[in-house]
Amino acid sequence: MSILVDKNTRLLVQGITGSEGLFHTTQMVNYGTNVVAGVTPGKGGEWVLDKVPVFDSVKLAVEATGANASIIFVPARFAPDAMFEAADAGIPLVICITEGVAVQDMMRVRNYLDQKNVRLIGPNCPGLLTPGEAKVGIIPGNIAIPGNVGVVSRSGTLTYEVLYALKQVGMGSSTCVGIGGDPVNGTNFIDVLDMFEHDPKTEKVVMIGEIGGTDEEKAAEFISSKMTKPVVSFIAGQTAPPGKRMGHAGAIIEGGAGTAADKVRALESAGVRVAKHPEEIPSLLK
Amino acid sequence: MSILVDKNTRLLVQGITGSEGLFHTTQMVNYGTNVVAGVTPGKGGEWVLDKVPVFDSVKLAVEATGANASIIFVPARFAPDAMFEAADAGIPLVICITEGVAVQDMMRVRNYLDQKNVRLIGPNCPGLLTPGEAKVGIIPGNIAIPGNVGVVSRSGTLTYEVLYALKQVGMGSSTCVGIGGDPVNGTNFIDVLDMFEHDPKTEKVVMIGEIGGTDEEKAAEFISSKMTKPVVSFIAGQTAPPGKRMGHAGAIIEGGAGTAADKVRALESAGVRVAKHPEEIPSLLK
Amino acid sequence: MKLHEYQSKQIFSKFGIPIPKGRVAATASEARQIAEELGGRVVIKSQVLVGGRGKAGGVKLAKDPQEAEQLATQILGMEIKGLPVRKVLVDEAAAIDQEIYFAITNDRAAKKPVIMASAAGGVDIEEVAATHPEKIIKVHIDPLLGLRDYQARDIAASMDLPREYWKDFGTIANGLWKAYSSTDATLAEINPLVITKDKRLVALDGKMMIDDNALFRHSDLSEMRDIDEEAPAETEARKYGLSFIKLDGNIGCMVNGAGLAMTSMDIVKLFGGEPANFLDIGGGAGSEKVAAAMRIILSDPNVKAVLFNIFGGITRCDEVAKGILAAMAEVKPKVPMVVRLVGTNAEEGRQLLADAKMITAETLADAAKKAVAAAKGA
Amino acid sequence: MKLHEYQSKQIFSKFGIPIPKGRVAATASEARQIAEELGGRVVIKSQVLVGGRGKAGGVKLAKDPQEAEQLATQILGMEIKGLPVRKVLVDEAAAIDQEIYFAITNDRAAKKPVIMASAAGGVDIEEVAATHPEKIIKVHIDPLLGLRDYQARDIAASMDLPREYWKDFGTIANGLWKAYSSTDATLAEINPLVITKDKRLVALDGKMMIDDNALFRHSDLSEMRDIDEEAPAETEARKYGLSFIKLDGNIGCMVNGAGLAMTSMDIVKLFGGEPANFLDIGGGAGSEKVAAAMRIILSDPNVKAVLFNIFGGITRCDEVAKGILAAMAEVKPKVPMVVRLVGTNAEEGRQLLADAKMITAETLADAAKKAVAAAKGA
Repeated sequence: MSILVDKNTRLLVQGITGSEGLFHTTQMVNYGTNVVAGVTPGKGGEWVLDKVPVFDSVKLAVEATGANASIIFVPARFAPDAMFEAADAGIPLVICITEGVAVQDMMRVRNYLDQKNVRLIGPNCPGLLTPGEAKVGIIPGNIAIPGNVGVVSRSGTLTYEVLYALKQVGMGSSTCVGIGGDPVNGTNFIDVLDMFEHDPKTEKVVMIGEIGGTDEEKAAEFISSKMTKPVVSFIAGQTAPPGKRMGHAGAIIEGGAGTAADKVRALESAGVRVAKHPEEIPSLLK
Repeated sequence: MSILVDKNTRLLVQGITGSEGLFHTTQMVNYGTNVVAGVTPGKGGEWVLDKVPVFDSVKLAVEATGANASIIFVPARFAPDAMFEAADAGIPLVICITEGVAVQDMMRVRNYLDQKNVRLIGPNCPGLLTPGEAKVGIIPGNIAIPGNVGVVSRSGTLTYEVLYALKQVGMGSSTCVGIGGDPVNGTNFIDVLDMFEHDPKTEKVVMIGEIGGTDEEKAAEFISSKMTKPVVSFIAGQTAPPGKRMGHAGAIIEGGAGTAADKVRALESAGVRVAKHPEEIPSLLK
Repeated sequence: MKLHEYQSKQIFSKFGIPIPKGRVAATASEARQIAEELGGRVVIKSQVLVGGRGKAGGVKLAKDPQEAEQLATQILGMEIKGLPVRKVLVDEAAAIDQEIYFAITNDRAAKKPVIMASAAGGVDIEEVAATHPEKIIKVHIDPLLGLRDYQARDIAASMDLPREYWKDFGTIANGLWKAYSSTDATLAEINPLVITKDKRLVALDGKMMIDDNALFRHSDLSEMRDIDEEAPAETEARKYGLSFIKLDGNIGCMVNGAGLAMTSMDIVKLFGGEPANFLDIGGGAGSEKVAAAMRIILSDPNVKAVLFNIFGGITRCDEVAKGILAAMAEVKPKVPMVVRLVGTNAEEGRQLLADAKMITAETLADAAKKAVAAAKGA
Repeated sequence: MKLHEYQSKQIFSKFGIPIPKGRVAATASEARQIAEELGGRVVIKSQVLVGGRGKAGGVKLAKDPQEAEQLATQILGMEIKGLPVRKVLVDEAAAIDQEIYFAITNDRAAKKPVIMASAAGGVDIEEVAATHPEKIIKVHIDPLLGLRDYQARDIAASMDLPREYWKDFGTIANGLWKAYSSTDATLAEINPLVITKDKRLVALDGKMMIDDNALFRHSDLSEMRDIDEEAPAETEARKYGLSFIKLDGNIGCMVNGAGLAMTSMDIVKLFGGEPANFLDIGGGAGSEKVAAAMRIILSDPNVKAVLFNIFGGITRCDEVAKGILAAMAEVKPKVPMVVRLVGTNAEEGRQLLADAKMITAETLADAAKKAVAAAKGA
């Protein structure tokens, strides 16, 4: 068992012939992920790695291969269209790795995908890893082993640190979900915490947050009211300078929340143990 | 019993202080319709007919009066906004009388209202009449009496002819629904036929169509496959000249359908008796 | 409102769709001058708001400016389906490899804009649609989201358009969507969109229709209306917001509501008469509008009788009666009039008309019969 | 990207929002000339991309052109929060009756644009938000539908704006929505929107921020960037797509991923060091980008040690190693370097760096400790 992706996931790669797409498709295939198709407009009919057929459109790829999840590696200015295309082709799970998608585009994408009940992970995220079953993203496969720890994170490489630290002490994870750090994204902490709470394979949860926004605060509320499984957390940016503010409006809309100290306080009040640095997490899980 | 509106309908009038809004509000109130509120931006706090409070916005009107249906009399260029406003305020039934709403506006309105599960009647329609209970629109109240005939029509004044002809021979109607003749509207024949099929008060149905579009053809299919109650019809425009065509695209999109003869043929094949002129309808219902 | 080919193509060009070089001319010497500027072969295309002008000889190829002048003289002297040709478009001629059909219009059943495209474009597209509907690709556009780039690619792929043209086709699709949506068009059609022998995509012909109900926000487009192409009565009718179509019969009809207006025509015909027009005064017409409607009807010398059929709802019968009286005082009609008033304020209306010596009727059938009889008796 | 007040107001004006008459000046004599053209009293406003300029004395009222010149001289000589004032906006002075706050920004929690408005506008709006949140009206906008007219009216009504201003407020709201949506803004703020004593609504001050990720479709806005307002290192970083913020410490940090970059700073501090910068090379950085990052770090004379912490995912450690080597060959750094490479192609990366005499580390904590020690030893 696992959440979101497993051995039965039939994965499509949008942007499969680009340099990133091709590199990570190779990694995913080598990991054992069931990559059934790729899409690059204008390259339909080609093959990747001698085994993955390339199509001109998501619709054609889905018709031919029954793909039921799609991962997006296309450049930022084309990524919104790729997400719309996947949603319109009926794909229920879309993972967008692409970094730098414009925020007004993302608001349109998110509102449209919600209407279609499409689950979006990302953008600007490392994707998903269910160790031993499926790697759907860019998390290096060799840094994690199967286990009972569910990992959810807003940060990319910081997630790798945590998985790596867990592996060093022989701890494995059920599924690792990188939700991405963009202001408007597809899936938030609460969505994933809820999945972990209902996943029989997951016994403990690690949540990796960072400064900005109020997702961690909301997660703390959710943990204290809805979760029975223990949660350990780390919040990045404790020493970050206040940085460039979004004028008055940013302060008003978030009501002064969003600092690392606020988040740590909220999480600790919810019974979450918060690590001082990522490598401290394994000991807090014991 | 009846469909869509009855004595319990709490009606809001958008554009209540305009000349049409005021005239027909008076008619509706005199008929006994439960008009609970009106909206005219900038006139909140006034009263109409010494009994209907006017609000600046639909939201305020709904909060204050619990209105659960809205009728729109505002000019065409403001009507789309009025429909969005009613939908966003949570009103589940919106009747738009206004004629001349731009069709691209209506496509946006219809797609948005569908997302919100709002039932829209019209635009460019005479509205609803449940004789003896509620007049929600501009159908003259004195031309129809309560009875067991459900009437649905794309045409305004032609509907009056039919109700009037029924009344002349002592026949009454359960509810009369004017769905309007615009190319893109809120409710079509099939929606209303389905409601009549399930309405215990309705025993027979009159459907009044006209040339253009393919709604009558689709209704014929629905009648033959789903309806048990007898349907009588009239199609206006049997002698109309082909008129001004919408280029090639219009012909292609509708595949040559839409003439009166096509519609009559489809309906007669579905077991519908089609009248030669509206005043012939009562005899076909007997 | 229909736009001319040259107007449609100007709009296309504004949104990045490639069109042939060319200009419109009102005289043969202007046409010659344009041909000189363009150099090479040119096409002389009559600008009239009806279809089938090619088959009627309204489109000709000229090999040089001199021939351009000759052909322009000839075409500017033509009538096509009753409409005199007042302008010609002089376009550089294209060497054509393939003709594509490409349009955006409203799909009333789907409540969405729809793209239609076919690799088998050109003048016979309607026949293609009838005999090989699978050759017409239809893709709906979400009206809240607009055309997506991937949709344009899907269309290009479905048409088997060679990949080298996909990028340009995407630009054209995006331009056509913008042309359609920003002008409140009901139709934006390129037929043909050609692949030239030198491997370019060019919109060789264009047709746009604009939603009259949306012209309030497009004053620039309203000015494009070519009133030379309308019967004067229709221009006058539009000025008053009346929906009017002239027909060949002798019974003038004034009705409120399009459905009832068509029905009134149907019944006139059912009882042996011939309607002289379709005229819908619309909902809530005031007396001024009614008076205008009556003047328009009576301006037709064929009219031997007039049928008024008003079933008041949003329209009030007393307002209609006032309009009839005002127009009668002005025009002093000599033909018999049959009037039927029912519904909102019908009683008040009838009282106003009591002294006007009009034939009254109770039912629709009765009114039609009386009008037919009156027209025959006159 | 932040825009200056004068740039923001130019955009507002383009979308129909009334702004005061005025122009920007780079010298005191220009300011005097503008004041002469405007006549009457003028406001001299420093154009710097930081808040609080009013409280810092960067906004002054001048009664005549002579005083305008004096005050402009004074303000153009100022520094506000470390930024030199290089331009002033000279605006006609307004007689103010009421100050309104009115902005559109992104609500990340709601995933929608949000309008915020308050009848208690002006410099103390943040205090109002903190102490009287009920005085701030928030209305979300459907991103697929855009701002609806009724929403603008609802806001006007909720603010108790007198009805005589509703129509103009609607125009301004619509203009602000267009300014926000057509520029890919993350913020479009009018504060204050004033009611003048002669009963007009005028946007007296404006602030816009543009989404850097959307600048690819706004070349006109990209040109508005004021690089005078940035540290040169930040300008250089942006050129290479690096996210860089200079800090006051002495340990240069180069990390991939914002979260890991912040964490690396956190750990450096946890073990007693002070980071010299935040630097995220982003995902999938190639060697050229890495070399640029290294040059930027080493251009800071405070830097006594450099910490490289790369956990390869989309970024490949061998590419990073190549970049480090390229930069080292060029810059020939004299400070110690601590490098930690883990993840995708880490082994290849380590091999490439084997001869480069760098301090290597296995864990994050280890790397931070070694960097802190190296900086102290240097």
